[in-house]
Amino acid sequence: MSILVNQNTKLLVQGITGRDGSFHAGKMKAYGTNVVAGVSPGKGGSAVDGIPVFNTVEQAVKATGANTSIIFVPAPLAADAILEASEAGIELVIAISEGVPTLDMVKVMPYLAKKGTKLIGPNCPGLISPDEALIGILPGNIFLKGNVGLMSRSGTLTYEMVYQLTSNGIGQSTCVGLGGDPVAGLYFLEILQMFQDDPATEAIVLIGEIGGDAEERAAQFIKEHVTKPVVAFIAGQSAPPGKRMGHAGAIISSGSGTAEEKIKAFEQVGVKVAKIPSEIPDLLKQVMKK
Amino acid sequence: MSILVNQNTKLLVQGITGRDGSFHAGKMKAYGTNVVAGVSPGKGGSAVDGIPVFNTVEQAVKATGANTSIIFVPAPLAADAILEASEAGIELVIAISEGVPTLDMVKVMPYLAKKGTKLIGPNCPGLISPDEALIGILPGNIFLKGNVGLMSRSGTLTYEMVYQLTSNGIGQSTCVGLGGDPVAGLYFLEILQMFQDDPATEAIVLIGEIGGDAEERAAQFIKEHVTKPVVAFIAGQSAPPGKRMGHAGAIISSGSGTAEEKIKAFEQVGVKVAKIPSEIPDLLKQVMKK
Amino acid sequence: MKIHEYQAKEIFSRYRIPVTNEVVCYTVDEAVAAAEKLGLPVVIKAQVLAGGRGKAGGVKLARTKADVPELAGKILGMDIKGYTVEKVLVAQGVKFSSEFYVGLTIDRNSKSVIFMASSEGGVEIEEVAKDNPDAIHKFVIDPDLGLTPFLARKIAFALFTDFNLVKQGADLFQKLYRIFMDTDSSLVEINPLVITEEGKLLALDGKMNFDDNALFRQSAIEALNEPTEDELKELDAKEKGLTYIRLDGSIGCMVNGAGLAMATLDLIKYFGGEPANFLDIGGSSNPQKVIDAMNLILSDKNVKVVMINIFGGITRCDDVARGLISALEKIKVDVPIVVRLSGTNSKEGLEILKQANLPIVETMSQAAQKAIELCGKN
Amino acid sequence: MKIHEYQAKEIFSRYRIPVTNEVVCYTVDEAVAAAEKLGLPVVIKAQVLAGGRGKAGGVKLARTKADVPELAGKILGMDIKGYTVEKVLVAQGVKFSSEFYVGLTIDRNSKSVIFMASSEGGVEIEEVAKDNPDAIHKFVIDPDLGLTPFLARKIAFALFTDFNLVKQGADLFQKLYRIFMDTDSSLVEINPLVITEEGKLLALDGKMNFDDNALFRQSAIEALNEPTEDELKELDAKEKGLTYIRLDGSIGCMVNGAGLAMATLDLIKYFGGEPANFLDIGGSSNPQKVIDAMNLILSDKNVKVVMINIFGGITRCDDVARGLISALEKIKVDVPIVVRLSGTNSKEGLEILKQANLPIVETMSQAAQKAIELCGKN
Repeated sequence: MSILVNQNTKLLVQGITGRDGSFHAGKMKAYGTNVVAGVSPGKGGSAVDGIPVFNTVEQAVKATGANTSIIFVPAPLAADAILEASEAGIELVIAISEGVPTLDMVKVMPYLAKKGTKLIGPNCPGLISPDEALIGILPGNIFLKGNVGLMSRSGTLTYEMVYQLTSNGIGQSTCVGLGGDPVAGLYFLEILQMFQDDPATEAIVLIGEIGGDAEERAAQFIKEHVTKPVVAFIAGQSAPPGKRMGHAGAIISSGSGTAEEKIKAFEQVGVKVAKIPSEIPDLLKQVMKK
Repeated sequence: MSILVNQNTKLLVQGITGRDGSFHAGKMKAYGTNVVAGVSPGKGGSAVDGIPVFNTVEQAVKATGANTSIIFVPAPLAADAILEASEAGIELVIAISEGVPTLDMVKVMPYLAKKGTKLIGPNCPGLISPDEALIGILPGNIFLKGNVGLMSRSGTLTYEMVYQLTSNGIGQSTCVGLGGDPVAGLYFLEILQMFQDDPATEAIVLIGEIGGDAEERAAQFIKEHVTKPVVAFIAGQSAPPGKRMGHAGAIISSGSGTAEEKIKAFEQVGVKVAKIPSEIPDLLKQVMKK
Repeated sequence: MKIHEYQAKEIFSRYRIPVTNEVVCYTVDEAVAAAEKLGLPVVIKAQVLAGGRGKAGGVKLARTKADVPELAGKILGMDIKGYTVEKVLVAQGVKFSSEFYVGLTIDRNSKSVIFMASSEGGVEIEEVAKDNPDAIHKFVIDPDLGLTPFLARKIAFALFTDFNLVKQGADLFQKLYRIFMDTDSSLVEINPLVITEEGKLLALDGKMNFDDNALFRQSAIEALNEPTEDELKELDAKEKGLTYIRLDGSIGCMVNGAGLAMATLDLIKYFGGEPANFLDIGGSSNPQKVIDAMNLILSDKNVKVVMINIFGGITRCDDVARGLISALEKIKVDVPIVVRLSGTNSKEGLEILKQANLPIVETMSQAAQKAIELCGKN
Repeated sequence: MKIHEYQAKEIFSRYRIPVTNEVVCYTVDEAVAAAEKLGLPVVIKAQVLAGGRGKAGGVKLARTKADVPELAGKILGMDIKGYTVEKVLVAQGVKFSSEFYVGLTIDRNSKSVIFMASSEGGVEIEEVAKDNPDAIHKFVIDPDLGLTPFLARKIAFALFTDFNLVKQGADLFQKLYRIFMDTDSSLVEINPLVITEEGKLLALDGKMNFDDNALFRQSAIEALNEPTEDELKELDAKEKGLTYIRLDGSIGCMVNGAGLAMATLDLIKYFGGEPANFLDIGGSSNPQKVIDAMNLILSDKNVKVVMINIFGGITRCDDVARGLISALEKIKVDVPIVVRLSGTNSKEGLEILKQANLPIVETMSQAAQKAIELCGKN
C-alpha cells in the first residue's frame, strides 16, 4: 500500500510535447508508471514515446480513463491546465510548473474544492510510491520500497534525505514533494492524515522550511490526530530575515515562521527534529524501535 | 406541517428601514410571523415596529438566531444582500426586490450552492404557510390553512387563484411565489419534491407562464417523482411572440416555451390543466376525490 | 434592449473581433460613396430592430456600380415587420468558405451563461435547433471561472480542425464572453462567423440584446437605444410605474400584476375577444396611476371598451374603488368601462362603485364576456 | 518586487483613494520648492526600499521654512539598512485624529487574499500582531466573490462607528482590493490611514509588494522596479537560470536545489562557518551554468573558499562531474574548492573528480567542515 498514487494510477501528461513534458513522460514510463495519455493542443493524434496525444483533457480522459494528471505547461498557462484537468474529472493533479502567479492559484482553489479534485504543487517535484508509480521529476533510482512516509516542501533536499534513508536500508511507502509556493494544494495536514490511515506506513518524515506556519499547524495536527512516529527537519535555520531563498515560501518576516519557532513547535508535541540532515536515519531508527 | 417556513422561522428583514421593508415587516409581524430582526447599515441600534435593527446580517444573526431572511433592498444592491445573508449562515433567503440584473444573480448562485443557502426569488411575492408564517408581500387574509400546496411564477395571479380556492373552502399547506426572473432560486422541481415529501400536502397546484422550459421540466419531474395529484394553469396563452409581459421570464421566442407546448407536456403526464383560472377549484376537487 | 447590427459590430471591433469593413448610411448618396470607398461588391443591409430582414428583402448584394443606388434606394424606406428602414449598412463583400454560428445567452436551467456553437451557421439558428438540435454544441460557463482558455479551446475544437483556426476561435470566443459580461448582455451572436480566403475568422453579422435591469450601470449601452414609437410609450409608462404593451385588439385592459394581466388577456381571447393592450398598474390605489393608465389606454384609437380587473391584496378593494372613482372624475372616458374587483374588502369596494354608477361584475370571466359584448355593440 | 511609498500612493491616487498632497524630490532645492508649493508644515520622508526608516531618522517634520533645507539635506544621502536615500517625499502636513492600519496579503491557510484591519495604526503592525493580536481584525476574501460591498462594510464597521466613515471606508477598501488584484500584489498596506479634521479618510503612508511570478503580465508595475546593486546581480543570475542571494560570510556556495542550498547554509553555520551566498544552480550539468555560477561567487571579494554541493538526481553525478571539470578548465579560480557529489552514479562522478585532482568529500557535513577549515587557513 501507499498513498495517492499506485498501480491503479492512470497518468495523463499535460504539456507532453514540451521539453520537460516529453523528457519526464519517458522517465516515468520507464520507471513503470502507467502513463496512458498526453495532452498538447493542436498535437492531437500524434504520440510521444508511444503515448497517445490528445487536444483536450476531456478527449484524453474519455479515450483512456486517465485519473491522475501531471502538469508541465509553462507557468502562465498552468492554472488553466489545472482547471481543465479538474473539469474533465481528473482526481489528482500534480503541478510541476514553476513560477505560477499566486493569484492564479487563489482563483483555482475554490473550483478544485467544488469538484473534489486533489492538487499537489505547483512548483513541486511530484511524488512516488516506490515500485508502484512515479509522478514527477524525482530520480526514481534513489527510492526504495518500504514503510516510511516522507513529505517535504523542498526538492533536492528531499532527494538528499531519501538517499540517506535508502543508503541506510530504510525504505519508503510514498514520498511527496509538496512544493514551496505561497498557495499550494495538499499540504502537511492532509498528507499526515493519509499516512496515518495508510497501513503500509509505519513512520513519517516531515521536511519543513522557514516561512509561513505550516509546520506549526502540522505539529498541532500531529498532537491531535497522528499516532505514528514522526521525525522532522527544518531547512533555513540560518537564513537572514526578509530574504527569499529560491522558494517563494521561504521568507522570514519579523519573527514569525522562523526555524526556531517551528522546531520548538515540533519538540513540544514530541516530534524529534534533526539538527542536520544526516541525523534523520538515526532518529527514525530510534522512534521505529519503540 | 408545511414546507420551508413555519413556526420555527425566525425572520430577518434586510432593508427594514425602507418604505417597502418597514411596511411589510409590520404586516408580517401582524400576521404572526416571528420577525426577530432587521438590517439597515447605519441604522443599527434603532427599531422598526419594535423589531431591533442591526448594521450587518452577521450581528443580527448572532443576536437573534435569525434563520430566514427577506430582502427588500433596492435591485442594484439585492445580490450583495443575498450574499451577506448566505455568508452569515441564513438558511432560506426570500428576495422580493424587482429588477435585479441577471448577471448579478448568475454570480450569486454558485456561492449559495456552496453554502447550502436556499433562495426564493428575486422578483417574487414571497411565500406563506397559513396560520404559521407569512414571508413576503402576500395579502395574508386571503389564505386558509389546509392541504393544497401551491406554487406560481406570478404574483396577483396567485392571489386570484388562492382567493378562488379559499372561497371554495379549499385550504393551503404552503403557497410559494417563485418569481419570474430568468435566473431564480428554488423552482418547480425543488418545490414539487418538498410538497411530495410534506405530509400536510395532499394535492398540488402549479401556476406556470409562457417562456423557458420550467413547466416542461416540471411535467417530466412529476411523471418520475410525484405521486400526489397536480393541477396546473399556464398564463400567457394569448401573448404575441417576442413581447415581454411584465415578467422577464415571459418571453416567447421562435416557438419554444409556448403555452400550447407547456399544456401538452402536462397533459401527457396526466396533469389536468385549467383553461381559465376559475376551473382550478373544480379540477382540484376532482383529483382529490380519487 | 436591442441594438442594430452595425452597433453590435462596433462593439465587437472595440474588443478586436474582426468584422467586415463597412459604413452605415442614411441616404442613397452616402451608400454610393461608401461603395466607392469600400470597392465592389458590397452587401447592403437594412438596419432595423427586427429579425428576418433577409427574407423581407432587406439584404442585397450589389455587384455593379449601378446596383448600389438602385438597391440602397429600394431598401431605405422599406417596411420590415412594422419598422421603417432608416439606415442601411454598406459592407465590403467578402469571399469565404464555411459559415458558423456562435452565441452567448443566459441558461435558466444551469443559471449560468451558456455558449452555443454550430457548424451550421448562416441560417436562422432556431431552425437548426428544431431540425437538427445535435448540430448545436452547448457549453455552460462556470460563473466563478468565466470562459477559461481551455473551455474556449474546447469550443473551438468542436468547430474547427485546423489548429490555426482553433487558436483564432478560442481567442475570439473569450472576447465575445468579455463583451457579454462587460455590457450586461442577454444575447450576443455572430451569425455567420466565416473563414475568409486568407484563413481568418470574420464576423459577417452581429446581434446583441441587453438586460434592461442592468441598464442603470450601462450608460454607454443605454445611449445606443433607439426606441420605436410604441416602445417610447412603454418607456413612458414604465416611468409612471406602469407596464404597457400595445396589442392589436379593441378591448383596453387595466390590471394589477403581470400574471393576472396575462391571464386577463387569455380570458378575453378565450371568450372570443381581442385585447388592445397589456397593462399592469402594479399594487397601489393611487388615483394618479389610474388616470395615467386610462390616458395610456385611450391614446390607442382602436379601443372600444375598457376592462378593469383588480385583485385587492395588500391594497384593499375599497381603497382601490375610491381611487378609481376619484380618477374617473378627473378624466373624460367616452368608451364603456367594465370593472371587476375582487379580494380583500371586495364587498365594500363593489358597494362604492355601485353607488358611483359604475358597471361592475363579480368574476374575471363575467368581466371578459361583458367587455366583449360591449365591444360588439360599439 | 517592492516599490517606494510615493509610487504606491500614485497607484492609490489612480484608484481615487485620497492621499496627502506631496512631491517627490531628488535635491534640497526641489524639497524647498515643494514645501513652498504645499505650504508648511511638511513631512520629509526618505524613499528607500527598506522598512524602519522612521526609527533610522528618515522621517522628519519641517515646521519652519529653515527646517526644510536642513532636514532634506540630512535625509538625502543618508544610509538606511544599506540603502542610500536618493530621494525624499515632501508631503503636506495634515491634522488628523485617529490612526488605523489596513492591509491586504495572501493567506496561505485559507489560500485566499486576506484583509487585515486595526484601530492601532501608525505603529509597526508586526508589533501589534505580537503584543495584541486581537486588535487586528482579519477577513478572508472569497476568491469567487472578491471584496463584496457587504464585507467591505463589515470591515468598516469593525473600525468606525460614524456611518459616514463606514461608507468612506467600505468604498476605500474595495478600491484597495481592486488594486491588489489588478496589479498582482503580494502586499498592499495603508499605515496609517487617518481621519482628517474634515472627517475624511486619508492614506498617510502606503506600501506595495508584488508577486514576481506575475510581473510578466504587469509591465507597468515592472517598469517601477529600482533594483539595488545586489538585486541586479540576483536578477542577472536569474536570467542565467541561477538563484543567487548575497550574504555576509566568506564561504561561497554552489548547490543544486533551493532546499538543499538552504540546508547547506544551515550546515555551514552549524559547524561554525559563515556562508557568503545562497546559490541554487538548478538541475542541469551544463558547464556554462557552472562557469556563470563560479564567476558570480567569485565576484564577491569576501569569498575565501568555494563549497560545491551537488545531489545527482535525474542529472547523473558523472555528467555533473564532467561539467564541473570542463567549467573549471575555462576559468581561473584562485581560492580552494571543496566538492561533494552524491546521488545517482556518485561513485563514477567522484572517480572523475579524483582524476582531475579536485578535493572531494563524501558527505555534506564533511564538506562543510572541510570548507570551514580551509577558510580559516586563508
